[in-house]
Amino acid sequence: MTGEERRDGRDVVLSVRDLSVEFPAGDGAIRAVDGVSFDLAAGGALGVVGESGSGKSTTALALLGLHRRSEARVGGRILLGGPGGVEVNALGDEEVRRLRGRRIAMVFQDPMTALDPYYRIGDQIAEVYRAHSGADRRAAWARAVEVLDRVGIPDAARRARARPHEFSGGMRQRALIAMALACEPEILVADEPTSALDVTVQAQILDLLAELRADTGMALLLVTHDLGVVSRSADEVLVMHRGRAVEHGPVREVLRAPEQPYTRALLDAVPRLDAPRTARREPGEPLLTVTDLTREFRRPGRGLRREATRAVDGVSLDVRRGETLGVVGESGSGKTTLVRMMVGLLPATSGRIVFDGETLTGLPDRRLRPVRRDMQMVFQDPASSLNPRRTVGDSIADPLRVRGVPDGEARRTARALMERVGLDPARHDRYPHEFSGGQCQRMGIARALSLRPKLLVCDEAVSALDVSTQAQILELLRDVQEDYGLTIVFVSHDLAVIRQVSDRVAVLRAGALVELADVEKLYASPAHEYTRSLLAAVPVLA
Amino acid sequence: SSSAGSAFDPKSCQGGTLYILNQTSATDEHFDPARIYTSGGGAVPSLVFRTLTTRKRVPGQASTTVAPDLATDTGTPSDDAKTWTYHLRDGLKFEDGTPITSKDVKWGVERSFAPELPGGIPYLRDWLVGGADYKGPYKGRELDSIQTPDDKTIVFKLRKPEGDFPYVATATQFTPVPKAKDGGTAYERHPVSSGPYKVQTHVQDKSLTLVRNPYWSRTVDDQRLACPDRIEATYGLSAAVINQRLSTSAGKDAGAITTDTDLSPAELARISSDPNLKKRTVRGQFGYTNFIAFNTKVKPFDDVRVREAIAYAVNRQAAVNAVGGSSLAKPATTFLPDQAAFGYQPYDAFPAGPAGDPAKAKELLAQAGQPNLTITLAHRNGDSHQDGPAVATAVQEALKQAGITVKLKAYDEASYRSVQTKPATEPGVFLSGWGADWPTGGPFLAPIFDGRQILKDGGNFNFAQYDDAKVNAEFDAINKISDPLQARPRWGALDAELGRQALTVPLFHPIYLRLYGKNVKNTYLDEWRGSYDVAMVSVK
Amino acid sequence: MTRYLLRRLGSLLVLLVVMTAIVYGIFYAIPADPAVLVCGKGCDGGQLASIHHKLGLDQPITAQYWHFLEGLVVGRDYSSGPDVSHCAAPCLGYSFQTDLPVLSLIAQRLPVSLSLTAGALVLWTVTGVSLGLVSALRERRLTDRLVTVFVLGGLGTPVFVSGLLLLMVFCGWLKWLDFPVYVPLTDDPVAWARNLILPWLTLTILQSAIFTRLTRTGMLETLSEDHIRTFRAYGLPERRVIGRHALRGALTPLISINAVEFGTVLVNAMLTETLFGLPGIGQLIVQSSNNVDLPVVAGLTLTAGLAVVLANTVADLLYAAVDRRVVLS
Amino acid sequence: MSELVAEIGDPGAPAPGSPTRARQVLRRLRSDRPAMAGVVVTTVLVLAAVFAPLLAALEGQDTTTFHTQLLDSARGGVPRGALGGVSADHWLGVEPTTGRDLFARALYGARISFTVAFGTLVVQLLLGVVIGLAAGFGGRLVDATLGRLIDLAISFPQLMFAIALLAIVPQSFPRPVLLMLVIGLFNWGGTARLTRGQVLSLKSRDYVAAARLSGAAPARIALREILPGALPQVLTYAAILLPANMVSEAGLSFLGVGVHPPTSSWGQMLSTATTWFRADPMYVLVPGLSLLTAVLAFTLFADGLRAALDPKASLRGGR
Ligand SMILES: Nc1ncnc2c1ncn2[C@@H]1O[C@H](COP(=O)(O)OP(=O)(O)OP(=O)(O)O)[C@@H](O)[C@H]1O
Ligand SMILES: Nc1ncnc2c1ncn2[C@@H]1O[C@H](COP(=O)(O)OP(=O)(O)OP(=O)(O)O)[C@@H](O)[C@H]1O
Ligand SMILES: [Mg+2]
Ligand SMILES: [Mg+2]
Repeated sequence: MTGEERRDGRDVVLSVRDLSVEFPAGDGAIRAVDGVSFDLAAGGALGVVGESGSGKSTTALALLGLHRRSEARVGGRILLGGPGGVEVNALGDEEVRRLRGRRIAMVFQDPMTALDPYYRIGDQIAEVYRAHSGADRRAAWARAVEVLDRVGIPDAARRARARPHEFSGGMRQRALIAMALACEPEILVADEPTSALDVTVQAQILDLLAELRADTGMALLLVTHDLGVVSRSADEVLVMHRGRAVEHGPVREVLRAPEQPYTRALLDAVPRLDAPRTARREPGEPLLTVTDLTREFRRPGRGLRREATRAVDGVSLDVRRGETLGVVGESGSGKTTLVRMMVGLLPATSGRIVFDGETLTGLPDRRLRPVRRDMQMVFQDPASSLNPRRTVGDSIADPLRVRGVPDGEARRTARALMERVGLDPARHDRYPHEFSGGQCQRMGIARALSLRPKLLVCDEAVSALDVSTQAQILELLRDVQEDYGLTIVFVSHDLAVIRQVSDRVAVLRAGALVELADVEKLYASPAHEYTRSLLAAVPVLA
Repeated sequence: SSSAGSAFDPKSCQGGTLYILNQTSATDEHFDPARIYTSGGGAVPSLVFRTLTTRKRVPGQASTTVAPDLATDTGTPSDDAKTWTYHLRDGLKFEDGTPITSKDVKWGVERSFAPELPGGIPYLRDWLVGGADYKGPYKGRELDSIQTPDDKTIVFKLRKPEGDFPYVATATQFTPVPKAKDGGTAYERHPVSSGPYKVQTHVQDKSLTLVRNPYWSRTVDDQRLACPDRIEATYGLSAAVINQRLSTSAGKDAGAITTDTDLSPAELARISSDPNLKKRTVRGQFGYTNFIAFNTKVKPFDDVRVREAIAYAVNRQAAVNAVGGSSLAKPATTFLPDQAAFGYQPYDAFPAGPAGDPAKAKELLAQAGQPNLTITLAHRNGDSHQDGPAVATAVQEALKQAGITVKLKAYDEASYRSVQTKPATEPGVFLSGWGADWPTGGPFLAPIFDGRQILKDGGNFNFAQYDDAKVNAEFDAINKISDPLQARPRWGALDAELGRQALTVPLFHPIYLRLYGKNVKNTYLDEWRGSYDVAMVSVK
Repeated sequence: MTRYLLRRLGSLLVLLVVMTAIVYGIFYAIPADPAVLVCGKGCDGGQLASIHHKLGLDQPITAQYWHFLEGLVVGRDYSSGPDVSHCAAPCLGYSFQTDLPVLSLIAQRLPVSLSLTAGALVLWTVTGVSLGLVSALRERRLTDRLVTVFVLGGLGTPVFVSGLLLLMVFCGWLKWLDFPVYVPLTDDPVAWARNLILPWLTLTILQSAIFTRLTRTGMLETLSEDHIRTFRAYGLPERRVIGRHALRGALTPLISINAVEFGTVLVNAMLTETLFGLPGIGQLIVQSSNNVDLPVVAGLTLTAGLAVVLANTVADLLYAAVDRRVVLS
Repeated sequence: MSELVAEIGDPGAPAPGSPTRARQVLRRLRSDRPAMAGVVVTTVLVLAAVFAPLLAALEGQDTTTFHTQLLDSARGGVPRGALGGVSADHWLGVEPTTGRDLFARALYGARISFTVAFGTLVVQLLLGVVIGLAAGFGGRLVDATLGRLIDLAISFPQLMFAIALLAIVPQSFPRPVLLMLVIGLFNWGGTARLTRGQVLSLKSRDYVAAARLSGAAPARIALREILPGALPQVLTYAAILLPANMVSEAGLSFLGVGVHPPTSSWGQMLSTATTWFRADPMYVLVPGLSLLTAVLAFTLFADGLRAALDPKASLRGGR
């Protein structure tokens, strides 16, 4: 419907022509965005997809003139208000500033850091509102409460007094959207607004955006690497690849019948809830058994009173030799805490862990160290799981060195492992920041494999990666599991991914195990209400 | 206020406020007459505390003589100068109007023996009969060797003849203290004035304000003019700031003086090219000698040839320069300062010229079998007393020419005195200085060379630990003479005799050079203490 | 928070006991004899012995220390000659040199030192922050370089050099100011401030360097943070983005820097007081150290320790108040 | 799938043949002009200090010989002639009251100043970093104990301690080393706090967890994984500490507990020269400007080094 309106030439609020952005680098320049053109109509929604580094964020930032203070060179035309509107690139700094927020606003990916930690949320929203409306303090505060309420913050008048750290990730993202709404912009640019959030929260945020669009006629430019999100929330889609727009059209058409091979490959890589699965492996004996495992975190309260949070609450389960156990649950449900306790990185408050016949709970660190070679872990954030100040070769070889393997042999093994996980062993003396996220994750796997462990724990190992890279890593894991006879515990909040890799699935909620079942059974007929709501919230393609 | 040009007239000099800018307290650590130790009654203490006798407040030579103060004369000796009798003047009153009696003077002397009030001069303990064991009047005991037959008369009985007693009677220990007002250590919080000024406020080490004592007048005191109406002293200033303030002389500082800060070499260099400033300096000499001290109990300084070699090698010109050049010090070859009052007779036992005679020194060292001598010279770690690193390096460099390697060892302020005055810890060779408690040869030579004054437990100044019966006898003989003019030549001769033994190497006599504010008048120098007299200066 | 304060207090006690014990240990180790200084020039063994007895120096050092602690807790008696006076707890004893109660000596001088350091603290914080801000906003440009040179010049100039220069220029040469003397704030606030200008400046020149450098680094870091981008994207005026959001983030860590720098400040304040003749704690430290006035040195050590811990506690509390994410433990 | 890999490539990967890290740091440093100026000046000063005997011999002077004939004794011992006695024999003039050669003394002074400042820095960094690491890495008890130790270090009256050491430590003990210890022992608190803070934030990184999982002992983790990450911040702080140390040394000289005469250091020269700045400006300018130049040069260098060490330095600006 909006598509027709745009074609009528009515109500085009943003028109981009031949946009290019270049970053000077060493000897030449990186052309991050290369001749991108599109139109956006009032109330319309354009999804921009593409793998990491394809220029999505760079495009989004250019629309608000946010490259101004950097070395970036922006070319082409950005017309606000459609053809004949103001040209963003031609305006002075002050004029652009006045456009921002009022006519075009932006929501950023990471809600954790996008708000000022020192000020009350209501004040931050009011401040932005006042900058554009000239309203007095009281009116601005009232407006802040109003928009917070509008985006569904319960008890907005009170919660407006909270500081960002008192909000959950989802609430912060709502607050940011509220900030964008405060000045009623014509266009909202949202850069990965939900990738840091749980499926359930993601669904709520996407619903909110759709609702606002319908109510206020605001146009939405939605940047994401999640095709599910695009299919759920956008009318049109623009596929970017290496800075170029490779395909552009109505969502349904593009997703159903992609014209470009790149788009097709992208679609193929998306894990689906309805995709066929390879047959599950025969489970063996339990390798790891946890009984009644509990972990409390003391939260220092005011005065002498202290509260304890139960991050994991009486979980009992076993992991069988050779299987992959999936662990799902929304953010904060205790997944990470549980698996860290399993490998002994975090002491349990109570409960028992038996690994390979040996009781680990209560062992001092010194006694744990020899056992640890059999349990390794792959972490969520590829960037922080490798020491930025050590070469990747060293990072992979270090565990061997710790075990007393001579340096030469450790290096040789490291290079062999790099080859095994699909990396060029010649680059072993480079540093992590010279590699992409996907490559770093491969390195993390290589390091974990170096000691030939029996158990491999992957905590959100693919969540930070784009779909195509994700697919490659999952394939790699499947391969090494067979080669090395590994047992895997795979943690993710993405139900589609879990389905694809797991033999059995454990569902956590608020620290407690609500369901543990074979994968087919769980997805076909979830026993627990909570599992059902999780499944319902997953965005699906087309 | 007055115009700077008008001449000083004692009759019309009264009025105004005088400011004193000092580094340390002008009244010693304690403003208690029992504990003060200053020559001739001091600059500020003698404004509040009159004593039996006092220094004669006139310019020039005559200022080294004693004048009567509370007493009618400078004292009547009898019994071979072992008994001294004083009579008080008429009309003397304390700041509260009560008359001053000889009992008050006796109490003042007695309380200076109390262990609670340490400090003060050592002579009374040594000289007065029974003084060695006396522990002060607070436990009810009197000192019988001080007698007060009536309210006006006081008699002192000494253990041995002391012709210099009138000089000692200038010390603040001879000031009257009313027994009724004596609170022991608390007395200094409000000492009762017998002089022209009384204490208005006093904060130890910080500030002192003196105002007129209404019961004092020039009719009962012919030794003080007491021109300013008010005197305000500030302590704890740095030397650089004091001199900077005096040279700028702006506002109140126009009426300011300092009683403890000399011009530094750097300031001197600047002032000598500024005639206006030059006019406002006062130059004086306090009988003082800076010298190298030897501990003859330590090898190789037991060998007179080694000591002589060092005496020859020393470059006095360099030492003088180190403390600021010829305007701030004179090279010394005698131990006695070059002032007639001390009995000074010029001599140079080891003539080497101002730059030293390294060749002669080498020769003596060879004779002593010490051709490659290495010694450690101890010195203070600061230059404030002119026995610090500056002089030490000058000596070091000079001795190098004679083939002597000098290592330096610095002591901090606190340790230096303790270490050198205790024979057990005394270094073999070190920098020291000696000033006279009054301007005669006795207090200058006796503590350093009288063998009976070697104190094993500390407080020793006979650094060479020199004990010669003949010399000791000569000290006793001269002490019997109560006429200074007769004593002088004997002191001079004794000094020359001692000088030949190279027990010390005299380096230089310091010269005092001080700045005063634009409006300050009658700043004549005084040869007793080498400074102007606060009781005589005027700001009007 | 109560728990936090209690713990702080406990550790404070331990700290103070350790520190004063070290002072007594040092005193024991050095050859200086305070009695020699008390006694004056012509002092013989007998007199020294009686002064040793009077000052309690004839007792073993451990006993002396014990009496010191005792005085703190239950008070001590002291003979003044005619009578005996009692010094009630917490008694820091009497100065060897001046016979005055140490507590009153310190109390008398504290206002001077507080005036000096508190005023200078404000000044160097303001100067440091403004220069650091300018420097960060003009990163690698001429202004930045000039500020760097200025700041490092200050950092490389000892206070006794900069203080004297200031004195000569402002009081001696230009005569814009009188030579500083300390006037209590309660007597005349204007005179108080006018007299302290130069000492404040002297300390500021040195200390603001550190603040400038740290503000600059802090600003550069916060300016690259996400929430700054948020406010820019919402069209907040740059003035506000920097003044309200970037600055706040850059400044918060500076609170604890003042506490960490306390030792340096103490030494420099001491030198400044000595130079300008301000009758403060610093001067007392120099004097009493030079006189081996043990009770005063021990008392000052206690005071300094107390001040440091107080400064740190206040810094922590402030930090927690400014940054609500911080929990005291 | 493999076709996709080929096509997508590795966006984060650098072009083939790009320099490794050390070379990158060097290259960044070289392109930073002020930093290079800093390096050049620092090098010149250090070389001058190292070759002090040679340079002094070139001038034909030493540090100790008195030249009394060059002084005006009546005027406080100020050097005769212009600019504090600058002449063909004495390139920077002579010292008032002694006539010792200033050029030679400044050169030799540089040796002491640099040695003391760097030596002190080493003491401070060793103590600060080790204690900071231990506090950040150890348990709550260790942290609290070390925290109090830090309090102790920053609040103790230094002067008292300096005077005591002067009296206790034997004469034969080299004075510069003593100075390093005295200054260092009291000024490591800041480094310790900084290191502790860095450790606390680095400790929670996943790569530390990975190292623990590989069975590495705590000491190895502290040294290999945490320390390198904390160093750049510590380096920045060190750049401030260095001049501060030179000034501290000057302060101790001012209080009479610095290097032994006749040894010179810039701080010692400056502290004795202060009062001379009107009578003989040259005397103050020589050590003053030397100190200032060294401080500036070193800070520029350290600034550049920190920027170059920052792995994300090349991305600065835009985002
Ligand atoms: N400030 C900059 N300086 C240099 N290169 C940059 C800068 N910002 C982005 N780039 C480069 O531009 C390209 C596009 O980056 P951009 O952030 O737009 O990608 P993206 O599609 O948003 O990726 P992601 O999904 O990971 O967020 C990348 O190769 C990136 O390295
Ligand atoms: N070190 C800690 N101190 C205090 N509370 C903690 C700590 N670590 C985790 N928690 C709390 O424990 C709960 C579970 O956290 P956990 O990290 O295990 O969740 P998760 O399921 O892994 O979440 P996510 O999907 O966001 O990674 C959360 O409420 C969290 O705030
Ligand atoms: Mg992006
Ligand atoms: Mg997690």
